[in-house]
Amino acid sequence: MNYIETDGVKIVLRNFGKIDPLKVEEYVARGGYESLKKALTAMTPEAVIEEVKASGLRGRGGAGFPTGLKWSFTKKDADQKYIVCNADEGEPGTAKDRLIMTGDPHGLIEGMAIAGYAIGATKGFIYCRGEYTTSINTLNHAINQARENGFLGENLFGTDFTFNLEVRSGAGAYVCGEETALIESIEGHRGMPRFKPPFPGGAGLWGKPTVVNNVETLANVPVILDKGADWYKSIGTEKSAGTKIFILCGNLRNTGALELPFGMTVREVMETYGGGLLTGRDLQMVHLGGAASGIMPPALIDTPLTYEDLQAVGQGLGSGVILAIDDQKDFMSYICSNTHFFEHESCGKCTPCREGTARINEILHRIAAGDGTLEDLDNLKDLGEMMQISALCGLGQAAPTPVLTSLEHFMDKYVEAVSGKKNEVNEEAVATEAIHKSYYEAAPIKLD
Amino acid sequence: MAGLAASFGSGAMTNSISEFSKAKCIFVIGSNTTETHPIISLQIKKAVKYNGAKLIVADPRRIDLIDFADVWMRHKSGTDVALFNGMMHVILKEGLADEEFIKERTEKFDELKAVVDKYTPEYASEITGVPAEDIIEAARIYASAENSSIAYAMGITQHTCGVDNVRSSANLAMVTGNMGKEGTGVNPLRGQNNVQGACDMGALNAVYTGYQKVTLPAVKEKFEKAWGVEGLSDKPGYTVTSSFAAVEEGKVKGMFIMGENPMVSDPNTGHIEHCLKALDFLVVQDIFLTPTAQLADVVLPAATFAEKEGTFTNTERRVLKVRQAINPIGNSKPDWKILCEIATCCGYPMDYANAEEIFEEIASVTPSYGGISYDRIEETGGLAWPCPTKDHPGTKFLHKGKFARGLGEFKGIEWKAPAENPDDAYPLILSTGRSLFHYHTGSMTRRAKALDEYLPKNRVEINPAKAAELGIANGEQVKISTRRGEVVTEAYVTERVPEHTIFLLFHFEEAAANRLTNNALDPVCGIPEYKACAAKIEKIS
Amino acid sequence: MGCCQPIDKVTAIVEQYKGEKGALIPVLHAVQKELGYLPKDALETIAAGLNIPASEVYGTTTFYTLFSTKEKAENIIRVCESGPCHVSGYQKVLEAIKEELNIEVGEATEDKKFYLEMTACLGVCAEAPAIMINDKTYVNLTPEKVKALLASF
Amino acid sequence: MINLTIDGKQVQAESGMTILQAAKANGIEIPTFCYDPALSKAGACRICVVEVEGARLLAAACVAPIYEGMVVHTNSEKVQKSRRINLELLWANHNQDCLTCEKAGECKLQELCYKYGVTESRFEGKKRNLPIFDDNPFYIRDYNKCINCGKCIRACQEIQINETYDFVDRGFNTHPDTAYRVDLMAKESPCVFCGNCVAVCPTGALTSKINRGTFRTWEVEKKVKTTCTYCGCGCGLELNVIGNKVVRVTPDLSGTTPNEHGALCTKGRFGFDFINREDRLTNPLIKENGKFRKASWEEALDLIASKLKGIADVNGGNSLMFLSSARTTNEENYLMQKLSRAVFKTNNVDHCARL
Repeated sequence: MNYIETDGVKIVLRNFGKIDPLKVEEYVARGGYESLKKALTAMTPEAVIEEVKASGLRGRGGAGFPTGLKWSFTKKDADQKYIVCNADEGEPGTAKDRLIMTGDPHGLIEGMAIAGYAIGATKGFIYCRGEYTTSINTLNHAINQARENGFLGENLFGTDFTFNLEVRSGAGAYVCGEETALIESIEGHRGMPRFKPPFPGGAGLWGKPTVVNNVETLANVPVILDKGADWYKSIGTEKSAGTKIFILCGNLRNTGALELPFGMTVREVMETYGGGLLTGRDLQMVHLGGAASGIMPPALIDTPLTYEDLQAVGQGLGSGVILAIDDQKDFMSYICSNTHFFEHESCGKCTPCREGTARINEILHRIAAGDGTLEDLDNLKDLGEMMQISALCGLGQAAPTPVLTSLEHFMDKYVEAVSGKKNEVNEEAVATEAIHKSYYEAAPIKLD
Repeated sequence: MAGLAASFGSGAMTNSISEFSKAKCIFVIGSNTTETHPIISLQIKKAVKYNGAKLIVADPRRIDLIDFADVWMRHKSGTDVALFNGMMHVILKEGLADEEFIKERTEKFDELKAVVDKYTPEYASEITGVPAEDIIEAARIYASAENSSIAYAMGITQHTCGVDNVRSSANLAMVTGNMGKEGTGVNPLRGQNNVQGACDMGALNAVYTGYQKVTLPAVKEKFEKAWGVEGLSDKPGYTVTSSFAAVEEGKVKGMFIMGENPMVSDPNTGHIEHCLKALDFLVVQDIFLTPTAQLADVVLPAATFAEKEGTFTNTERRVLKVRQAINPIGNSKPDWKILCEIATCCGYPMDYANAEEIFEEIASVTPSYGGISYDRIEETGGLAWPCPTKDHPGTKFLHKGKFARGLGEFKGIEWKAPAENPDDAYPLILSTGRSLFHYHTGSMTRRAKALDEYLPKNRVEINPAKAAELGIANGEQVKISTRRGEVVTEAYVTERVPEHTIFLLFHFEEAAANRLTNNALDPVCGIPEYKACAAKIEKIS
Repeated sequence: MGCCQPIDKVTAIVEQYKGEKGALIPVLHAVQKELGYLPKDALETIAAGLNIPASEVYGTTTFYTLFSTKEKAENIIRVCESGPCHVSGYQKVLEAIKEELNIEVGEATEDKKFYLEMTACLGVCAEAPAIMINDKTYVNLTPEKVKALLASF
Repeated sequence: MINLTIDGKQVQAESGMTILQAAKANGIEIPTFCYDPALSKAGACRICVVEVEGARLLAAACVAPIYEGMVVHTNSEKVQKSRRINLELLWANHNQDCLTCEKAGECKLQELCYKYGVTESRFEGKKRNLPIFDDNPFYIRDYNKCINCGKCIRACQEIQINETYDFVDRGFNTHPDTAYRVDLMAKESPCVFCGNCVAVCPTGALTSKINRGTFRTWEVEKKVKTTCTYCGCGCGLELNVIGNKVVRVTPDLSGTTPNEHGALCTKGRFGFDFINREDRLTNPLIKENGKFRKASWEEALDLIASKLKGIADVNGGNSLMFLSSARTTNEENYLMQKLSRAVFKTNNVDHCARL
């Protein structure tokens, strides 16, 4: 993955490229595991939670829930609790957790141990995408090193705190990025989300109180303890404290991942670090935040990249993807690739998502093929809005977002598509549809 | 049920069906529960799967319940007493007995101790073929659990030592104090839908309703008064099985059979046929022209349970309502109506307007049913006896605080070999039993389309090693013979049976297992030895 | 699975994980790594060994796209079709693979050397388009590059 | 007790209840598909969604707990719209052969489409296209009518505990099936054909095969609660009657029967077609010269009375044997022993308890 160097402050990528991730001593040499030591020897679990709360750290997986608050909601009395790291980085366009896991695995491990101490968990799991074989290998290597060096295991730093960590590999299911589906998957089941409540903090993995945090979230924690909540809060904006990894991709001159404080606008980031679009191209749209986030029209790209500013314009930060799409790309074809993704990744448990993602995809392919009607657009809106409020989990609730936001901002393109003549169909769209179709025909596997 | 009555003073299932799911240990012996009592097996499986209970199964066959078992003791057919004694030996030796219970609630413990003493796990293992360590583990699990329940069925009772087996199970429960509490007890799972009720109603040779002995003068007097007759007999009569011997001897000349099919259900069919044909007069009342009915002089058409009102008492002693759904088919009549008409024709008018009136009479002469009425059954869904008064809620489990007979009685029991053992001529043990898909003699289920399509014919289970030795392949026709007869059927080669045992279902009149079985009886209760007789099996070329 | 050897390997894997909580998915991974796919008798051995109902083992296996109950091929090609690869032209790369190997998506080459399927994001979006062959990810592909890549196998 | 408002009504409900339970306790019905009080909760079908004031999302009433001061609308415009779309989605992926479907009249999907006025779906398109599994004598599985409520799976896991099914595949292709997709009769299948899955299925996906095509559900005139005549469990069940015929068995869900959740075994559910069999005995028969002939009741009873009395008069009552039956009722067993004892003064009465 391309890494784009910036001048600003680095938190989760502070060690990226500066240490050999396979050498724990290099991490230690840069102050590694000092925060864990500080937490265990000089702070109560409550104080750790308070510090994280005060820092304003919010979940980096996409939902942006305040991390300290989540920790404080963990059920107090329980014989066993778990801290789980969500490393099922499946959001298309997202490649941030991979950077941390392969570039600075001990930063994550230390963050998890601190989180475990804060909530009273003695066991942690890192649930990593099955496709990320390098990350899994690196993490396992790092965990062994940490254990050998007394950063994991029993009586850490001479205290009575014990913490063990295990990596579990996913097996190809985007929905396992949803925390309860992830828990189901660790338990060895189909990754189908649970209804909430109970929330994992009350009854999670094997029914025990469990906190699930994203890789990037946890990687922030050692730095927060090291430099203090006030320092952390001073970075970014009031409601979006700290830094965020953004991934520039799509039709930009430069693509890659970079860590920036919250607050730059989409345009600034694309132009400063992405080098803008290729010569002669115009921006058609930005798919910001990942497949489950909104489609941003060029008119909104001066919005600052913060939770609050994006929310105000009906958009979301998601996982930090900035996918720029230029005017050479077929609009419907892109939307179709997105809806196809959700149909494929729906777990099938709840009706709105199982049936709804398939129907949205079907209607859009129909529109792309020139067979759509104006009623289809109304139906898409009805269905999408129903899914947003009625689906069981975040996947089904978010799946229609790109469609609904693009209907809002690009109605002209839809109208054009449904009123266009069939013989003027874009070749790219037809090709995409053919690929998707063959995919489905191959999908059901029947044993002889 | 004579065994339990002797030990506890009452011969029924001590606890209720729903309590199985509340037990922390269940010991199933001689019951293929998933097939013979499917709904009870759900409670057992639930206990194991969802409530953390331990399950011990003792069965020569690899029955489905073993999938749920913590310990499976594959004991040789007919060695149950030795198995029980072995477990009790371990319990006593390891100090796992409930001393206080033994002291407060039981008697004759020393007698038991004296016998059990020599049944070391090794000795018990020698007899039963179960590894000593399994006997030890089973004993520990059973004795250590918070509450342990024993369930058994015909696999325990259908032996010449059936009463010994039952009393041994009672010994085990009492030694560990697993009596008179929720989720404990000794629980005979009754095979037929109303076998408990038929016993409760005094359809037995020695007792009136509620097990009131015919030999007691006060009881005799009570019934004479209630029925308005004089000269009721105070001598026990024949049992089913002894009555056939009496027919042979010319002592019994007429027989009235209601809803029974001894030509298929009773051991040694050849002998039964001979006896039925020797009768001067045979009446059979049934819903179909069964093999037994075919031998009758007069056949009376009865209505099915769907065509009449009444009550059944299920295996947990609970009196349940049977309600009429349709009118009797053709000119058939409910059995009770036919019986009333026969009695009336014989000069003793019975003029009950409906089944409820009969039940009211039952309640009036039967203390344990005294508080039960149709109205109360409707209200509650069913009451378990004893329910002596109108305000009594019924009894979920028996012997709470005190046994029906006062103190529970231990009995030291030595193991005895089955009546007929394999020899050179008949080298295998033949065991018989039921399938989930058929019921008893099959007169109903063989006529249920789906059930008969699923299992249209009998088959004999034979172990793969034995089958290989005899050159028998799965699905091949084989002839099974015993000293009493032979049956041709299909071989089903399966690990379900141990090497020296073959297993045959008894539902099929065309391959009737009871042409083969032994009519040797338990000396106390007269139950035949269906579960073990010597047999041989040959391939038919 | 004509010979008894592979199933012994499955048994050994199951033994290694016995008693571990949530062992099913790690076991499925390990067995698939060993056998290349998850045949029925392997699943039966896993179900019996881990004491998990066969229906659950099978249901779980079919849920995850990385698990396969049928034999695919020596090398599995997964072409990313997510947004960034889409706008970076994965379609041309896919066409090149199909043309080179003469197979469609969901098919194996006749010599069972390659099997072609699609995948969601591989997490290398700044270097799209990307594909995975077995455990390795290849990025910044063009039709020419991918043809050369296939030739190297 | 918790105070809340449901559809404008101030109500009280027990703490720990779900919205569905609280509504039901107060006489408000909320439609469900995947909910069954006997089974663990799924929260999957989303047909029970309701509007909770202050919440961004609709809540699934079957799993959402109530809280003090909660304000719930079970039938608001938003809720109705969601349910209608939900039904349209299910309908679009349904084998729409209601005319000949066994379940017609008792189908939950049909009922709710009727109630919510869903006459067609705006989302017609591809459909699940699986073969119809007609692989056993007891029931037929047509997953093209399955709405993925998962109750069959849970019934087999939690009530029958044979664990025959689970969901297989993912997303749009998800449906219940056996391990390895084997037939129910295959040796790998733990199915024992209890039909507890059929009993909980809300649609025509799982239907009984016996009596298929012979009656419509609405023709059932009455359902008579009674006690099963197979084995000693004493399960409660309902005999469904048309005319003078028992056409099928449905579970007794009154909760007071010995069989928890109305569970039945294969015999109790599929074993009663013997009742109306052609070869039932319908008249008394008297044997003459080795052959039976039809007789009137009077003739048969007179013959029996005279023969029994004759034998007793000559040889004493003890020369008669009365075999009662563990399959008949208590009342009948009582009369049988009374007949032998009171009329013929013999204790020669017994039944097959030992067999």
